[in-house]
Amino acid sequence: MNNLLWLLAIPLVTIFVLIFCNDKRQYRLSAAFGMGLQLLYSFYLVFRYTTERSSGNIEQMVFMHEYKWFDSLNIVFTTGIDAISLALVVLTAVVTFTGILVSWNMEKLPKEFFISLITLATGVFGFFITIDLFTMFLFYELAVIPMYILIGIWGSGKKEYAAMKLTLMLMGASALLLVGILGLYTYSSTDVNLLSFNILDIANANIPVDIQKFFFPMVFIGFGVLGALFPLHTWSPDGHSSAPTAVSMLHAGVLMKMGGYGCLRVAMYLLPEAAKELAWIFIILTTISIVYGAFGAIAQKDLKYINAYSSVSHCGLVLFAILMMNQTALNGSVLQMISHGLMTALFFALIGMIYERTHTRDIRLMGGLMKIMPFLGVCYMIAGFASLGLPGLSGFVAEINVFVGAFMHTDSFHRVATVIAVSSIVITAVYILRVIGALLLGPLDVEHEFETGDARWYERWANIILIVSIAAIGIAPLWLSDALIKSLQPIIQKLQ
Amino acid sequence: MTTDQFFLMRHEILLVAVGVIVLVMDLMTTPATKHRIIPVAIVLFLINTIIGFLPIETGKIFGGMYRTDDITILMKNALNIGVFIIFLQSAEWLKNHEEKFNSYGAYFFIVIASLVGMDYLISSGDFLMFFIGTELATIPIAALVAIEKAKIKSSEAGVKLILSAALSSGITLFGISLIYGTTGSIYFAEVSKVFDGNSLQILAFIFIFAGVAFKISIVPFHLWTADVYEGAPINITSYLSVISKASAFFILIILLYKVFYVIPEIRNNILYATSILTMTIGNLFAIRQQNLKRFLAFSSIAQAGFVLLGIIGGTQIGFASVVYFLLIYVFSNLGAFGVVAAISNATGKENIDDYNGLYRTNPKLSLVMMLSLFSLAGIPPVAGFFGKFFLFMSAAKQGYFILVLIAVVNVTISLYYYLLVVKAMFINEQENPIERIDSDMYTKIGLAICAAGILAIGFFGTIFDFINSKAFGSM
Amino acid sequence: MIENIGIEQFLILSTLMFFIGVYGFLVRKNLITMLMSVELILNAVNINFVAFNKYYYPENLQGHFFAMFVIAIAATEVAVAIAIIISLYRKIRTIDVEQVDEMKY
Amino acid sequence: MMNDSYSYTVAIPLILFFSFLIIGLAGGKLKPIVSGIFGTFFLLISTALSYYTAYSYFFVDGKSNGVYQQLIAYDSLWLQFTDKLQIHVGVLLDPISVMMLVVITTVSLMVHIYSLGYMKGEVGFSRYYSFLSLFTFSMLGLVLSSNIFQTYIFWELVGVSSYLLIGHYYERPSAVAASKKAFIVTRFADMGFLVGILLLSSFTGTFDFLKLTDPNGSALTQGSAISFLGLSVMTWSMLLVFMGAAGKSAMFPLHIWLPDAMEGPTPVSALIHAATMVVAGVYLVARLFTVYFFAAPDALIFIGYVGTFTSLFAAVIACTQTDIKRVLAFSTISQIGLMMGGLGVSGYSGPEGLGYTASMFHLFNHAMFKALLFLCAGSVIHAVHTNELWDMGGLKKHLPVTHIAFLIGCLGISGVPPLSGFFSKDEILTAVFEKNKLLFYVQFLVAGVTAFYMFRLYFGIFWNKQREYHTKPHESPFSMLFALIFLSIASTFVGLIPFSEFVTPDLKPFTSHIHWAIAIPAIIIAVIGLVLAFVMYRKESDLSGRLSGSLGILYRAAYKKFYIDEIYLFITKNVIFKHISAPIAWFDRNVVDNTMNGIAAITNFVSMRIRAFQSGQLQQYAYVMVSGLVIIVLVALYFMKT
Repeated sequence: MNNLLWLLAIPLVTIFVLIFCNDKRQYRLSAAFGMGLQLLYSFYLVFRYTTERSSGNIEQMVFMHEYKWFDSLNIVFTTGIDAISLALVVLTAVVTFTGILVSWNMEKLPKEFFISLITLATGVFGFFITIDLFTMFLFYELAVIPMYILIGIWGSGKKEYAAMKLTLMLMGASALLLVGILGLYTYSSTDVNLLSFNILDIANANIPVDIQKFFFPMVFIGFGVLGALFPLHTWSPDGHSSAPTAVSMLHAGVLMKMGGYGCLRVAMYLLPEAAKELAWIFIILTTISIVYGAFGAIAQKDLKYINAYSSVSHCGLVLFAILMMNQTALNGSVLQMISHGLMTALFFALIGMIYERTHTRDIRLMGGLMKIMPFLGVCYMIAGFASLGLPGLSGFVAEINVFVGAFMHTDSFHRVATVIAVSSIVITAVYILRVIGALLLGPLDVEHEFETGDARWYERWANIILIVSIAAIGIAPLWLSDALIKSLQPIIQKLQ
Repeated sequence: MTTDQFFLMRHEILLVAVGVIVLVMDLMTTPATKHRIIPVAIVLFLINTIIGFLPIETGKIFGGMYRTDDITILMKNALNIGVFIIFLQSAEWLKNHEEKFNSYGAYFFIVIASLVGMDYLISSGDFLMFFIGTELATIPIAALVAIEKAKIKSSEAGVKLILSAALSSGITLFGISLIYGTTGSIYFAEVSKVFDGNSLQILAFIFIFAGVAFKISIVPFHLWTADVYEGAPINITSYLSVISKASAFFILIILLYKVFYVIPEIRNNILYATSILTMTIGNLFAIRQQNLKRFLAFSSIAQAGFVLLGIIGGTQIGFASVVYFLLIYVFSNLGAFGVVAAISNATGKENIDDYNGLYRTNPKLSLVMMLSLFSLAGIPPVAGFFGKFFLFMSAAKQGYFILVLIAVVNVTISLYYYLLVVKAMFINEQENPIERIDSDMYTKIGLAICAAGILAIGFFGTIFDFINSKAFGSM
Repeated sequence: MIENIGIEQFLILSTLMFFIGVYGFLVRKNLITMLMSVELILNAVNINFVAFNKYYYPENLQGHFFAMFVIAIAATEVAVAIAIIISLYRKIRTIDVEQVDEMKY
Repeated sequence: MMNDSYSYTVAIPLILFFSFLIIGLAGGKLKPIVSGIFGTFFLLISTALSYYTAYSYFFVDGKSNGVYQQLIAYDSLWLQFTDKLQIHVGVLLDPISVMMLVVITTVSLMVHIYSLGYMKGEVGFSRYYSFLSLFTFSMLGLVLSSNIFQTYIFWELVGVSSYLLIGHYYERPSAVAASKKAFIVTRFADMGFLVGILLLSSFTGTFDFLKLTDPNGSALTQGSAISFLGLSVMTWSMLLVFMGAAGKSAMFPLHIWLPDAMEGPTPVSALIHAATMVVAGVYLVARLFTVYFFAAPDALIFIGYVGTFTSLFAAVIACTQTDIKRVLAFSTISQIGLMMGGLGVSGYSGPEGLGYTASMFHLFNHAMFKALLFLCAGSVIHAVHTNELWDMGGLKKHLPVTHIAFLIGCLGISGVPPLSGFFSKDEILTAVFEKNKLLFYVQFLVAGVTAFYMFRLYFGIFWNKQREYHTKPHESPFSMLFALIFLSIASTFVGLIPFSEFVTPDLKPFTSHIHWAIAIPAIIIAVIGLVLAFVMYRKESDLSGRLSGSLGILYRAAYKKFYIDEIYLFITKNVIFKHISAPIAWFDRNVVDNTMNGIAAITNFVSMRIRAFQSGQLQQYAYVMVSGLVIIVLVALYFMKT
């Protein structure tokens, strides 16, 4: 039962079932059921994982299984998880489930919608549970492509343009990534017959530094684009703003995390020397994207754009933390991935719901919504506070980890970068409060008669699930961060 | 020489047999009953294909002029499958163009004849067989390309093909003659022994290379491709783009690594340059195309560029992945062509814009099309991904990282125009999309086979392992 | 009297023919003439084969055989080509190669 | 040191957290008044608990051999950075935290009771109470925190609850703007605070107050050595921490949010923006006093100057404002300035530490009488439905109780004996006098000005000639009056507490006595201010008008709060929004984005250009083919040569 293939099997079975469903209720019920099952299973995995660890299993990866695939090429589909990937798996399960709840009333081609959505999720799950680069890359692309269809068909605004741009930029990134992966494979062993894609094996091969320096940028940028690394983030605003709600949730909430995870697990872990030497370039870039994204968000008028830019800023923080290369910062980066995943999913869910009622996303046309949709309003406020790092919500825990960790470097370069990064908390506050003020507070705009009516039950549940998980991390972070720290040790040792 | 040796040529013999039978039975048909030949031919060919898979011993005959080994047999079987699918797809086309044919047997016979040429080309052991094979493969096809008497495009395509083919074979022959002059033999085995890479032989080598490159339509020998593909009847186009390409690739590998293996750096430099040119030019032209046949023509040029990456690796894995890729390529490309064929047979529409909103009316066709295009673009989890990945891998293993990078960037560009078609089918709307098409059973089966192949091949690693265990083991 | 003719002459001749053929193929506008140019090329090849065989490798006949095959195949090629050209001529009433450009870009 | 006998103190804040959750989640369902009762009830419990704590700490077992102990009543690991660097959430009991417990619970309780009447019938009544609970919870958590990061956490929480309460009337744009301003300004200060903490921790390697403030512990010596721009890193970090404190306590120039914060309901202003939250900064400095004193004396002096300047600055502005709540707000700023000044000049051990004691003392008294004043103002506004001073007058017969209470408050703040203000102010002045004459004179002046503007307010509201009100003003309901009476009594007598017996920097009690040499002049100047106000505002005299006219530009400057707001507005609107944010957005859309699109465009362009190759001309194809062949041959042969 602790065979990780379940995480792929459940979605695939769901898709299979969906193919044979033939009316709207069946679609959404089976989709919700499948993903709910997935969610439960991921919780079960957490339970199994903790018991496994407490029973004294100190392997780097647990629940390892190997499936021989291309024997002659020594390509073995290897699954296994540690706390990091497990946390992200749970995140994915949560976001996917809530995403399905949010798109409960999908009118246009619901069957195809759910199928593509779940395909996307499958890719992400696969990405997180695999520990060999070949399948990792496979799932990476598998996750990116449905995006095109999803945005293209169900999107809004200049959707074709956005979808194409997003897909091409991410695929272009994966081009770099592919070269990096092949490089890692080629140098994974001195004996040509022992070349391997397995991360754990490559970690043991000591790759010469100049080789690393050739491949590190490729891998890091390759994943970094997905992590919205300045200046290659421009797919994100358009993509997010034209994607349908659930897709924005999955994309900002989960897909962008694949970038951070990849940087951590591949770029940092497998190419540590190069990382140490070249980090400064990317530290500069990420510092820029933190502040840049935040400032960019201030000037936006469209809710989704605001959120897209804030995602740029927050994901910049993830990469920033990763580049700081010490336990606290890395821990912070993973926490930030999770917390940003949750809160940005919440944000996009709420934006979708509000849009359903107001038929506009322009904050200048809205106001005083708190009066007519208090539940959504409160949820939006909570999401906002989470993203400006209010203690007691997940964002704060992540940020302080990042900042404290980053500040442990005693040289002034890192310190200046950190202080600049810290300044983002103010800018974030500015735009978050601006939105809340313009959107929820103030007099109710009377020219637009908005469809009143607060959240429906499925919307309520989607929000509640997300908020509870945000608060849970925010109030009692210790268990999570301890587990993460333990799993981070191998990476940290390589980076020391 | 005994008969059982003679039966080493089982594939060719069977093919000839099938061809003759079809021709004979065709004589017995009347204009009213001539369409009955179609199922007969298809079934016969199916039988032939199946028999092809039966085990058979390998060896040389005619003093090494003709040789078979496991990999050639594998290749021939692949071609058989391809042609079988093409036959399935052409049934409808044949029925639609009744007036053009006073008998269908000719069509089948010509195709089979050309396929025989391919088979001989694949198992050629000397330059004579190589030459005969090439011509036997090309000339009948030229006739078929021009078969649509009503259309100017068809004859124009025929002219372009036959003339440029003649030129290229002339050049090849000149090269061969020089080889003969300098080495005193036309047998691959002996030539490879004597060949020492003096400048005259280099000249000869390049001439021969040009001839093959013409068949594969490698830049700069590719210009005929688009026009011929567009003009030819669509099934012939798919035949050209899949079958003849595959066999030409096969023989190219043989030439490069069995005959002219003593000049690696020249070989690699040529391959390096041409592969970059080929994929880039192919992509850049494909971006603008509206006519789907032309579009697929350029995309197939680009694909050829990718295959060269596998060849430049020059390793066991490299060749295995080339063959593997070709196998996948057969299914993917035939899938795409099959859909185009089905639609153009039913409506005569061949432009991308006509496909707007296709998914609403013909979901199955659009899905097959999408699968094929994704497979061509190399998107997981369909087979094309694995094919490309291994090609790049074998090149990377030899340290051609820059080349791989360029190639992957090209993959991204290609993804762009493949997505354009997907966009047309799934995203774009239009007032009057192509109405509901119900193709005949043959087409359905053909497409089903393609889809199954595209979906399945990637997941059975054993297929690749099998190819790898066979691939050019002798090198 | 062939003894006092060296192989060089043959080779020079064949090479000239080859390039004349290529040149003709590139410049002559008449499809039939272009076909003839191809023939020139092929014949140059034949001369090569035969000459090489006669002068360098008289012990076996590969060259001669090859030449024969080339001749035969050239014949078929021409046959098909002519057929196609005729069918084209039926439609556009010309065999000027420059008119044959309906498909481009 | 750990001490289990006090571990119940952790309940004091937690109770209120639960009340917040209950009221917040169930609030919609409950009848408003019920949730009000709920909140008050829960608060009552924790008030009782804190009184008990205070009693047993100060009078039973707080001391051991004459020194107050710093007790860790509760402690749990919250987050772990490294095995050394951890965030603990705990309860630290020492004189100041216990003292603050009393202050917060008392005032908060009064406000709760008061609001039962004041907020009656308001929309969002239960929302109001849940936020009050949230605030009280966070404030208690702040003062009890045993760990500087815990302080930061609750620091943010009080900030947010103040944001929520200021914006209580969220349909009023001004309220929204004010709450936003308050949050962002303090947030900006907190950034400094955070960086200060990071700096501090990275040198001392701990967040723990006990370790940090241990006078002969290792923490203080580290970092003092390393210097940056002439100041030791320790000084830098403490200055940054003070930045946070200044933000919360509205020190110049971060004071601008406080006057606007008066948009909130008046009881909120009384609780948050007079008595408790705004003194959090003072509390923080006091909490870290040891560090300041030993490791960053320069920073301490700086604080003294900033505080004193702010007190004068605010006092002057207060004289010109006409919105009674704003006047009180500025007076709050000025009083806090005094406290900071007191801290700034304080020494460490024995009577040296008078300044510290005095400012804590003043904090205590100020909480009482300022809360009282605000609540009175509230009751006045409740009666006449306006904040404008000049729309009031002659209310003393309508609102007798309020009138007396307000008078007590005024006397208290002006430092007229025997009311509480007198004692603490006297102590501050003494401490300052011993340390720094300049600061002394300034604060001495401030004392006079304070009396002046307070009585200007007093006469303006209650005496003067009767205005006509559309509804006849009436005295407030009992719940409000109860709070007023309670606080008046409190602020009358708390002054008699011998504070130096309890609260001292080195935790060793000492006895202090009134220094008449300084007290007498202080009283005199206060009386002068009083009389001046009497002369100017007792009757409709145009004296004030002429005076302000003659002062001209100065008056207008003060009236406009010296244009600080305008400066901020300029910076935020023009600099940040117009000249940073908008350009970045533009840059992103047009430069970064278009580069990406440009790549695509170039590809398309090239593919357009090269289409000529595919001319459809057979001979051209052949030409390309042959020339390609030739090129390859030439290149290959060339390579062979080399």
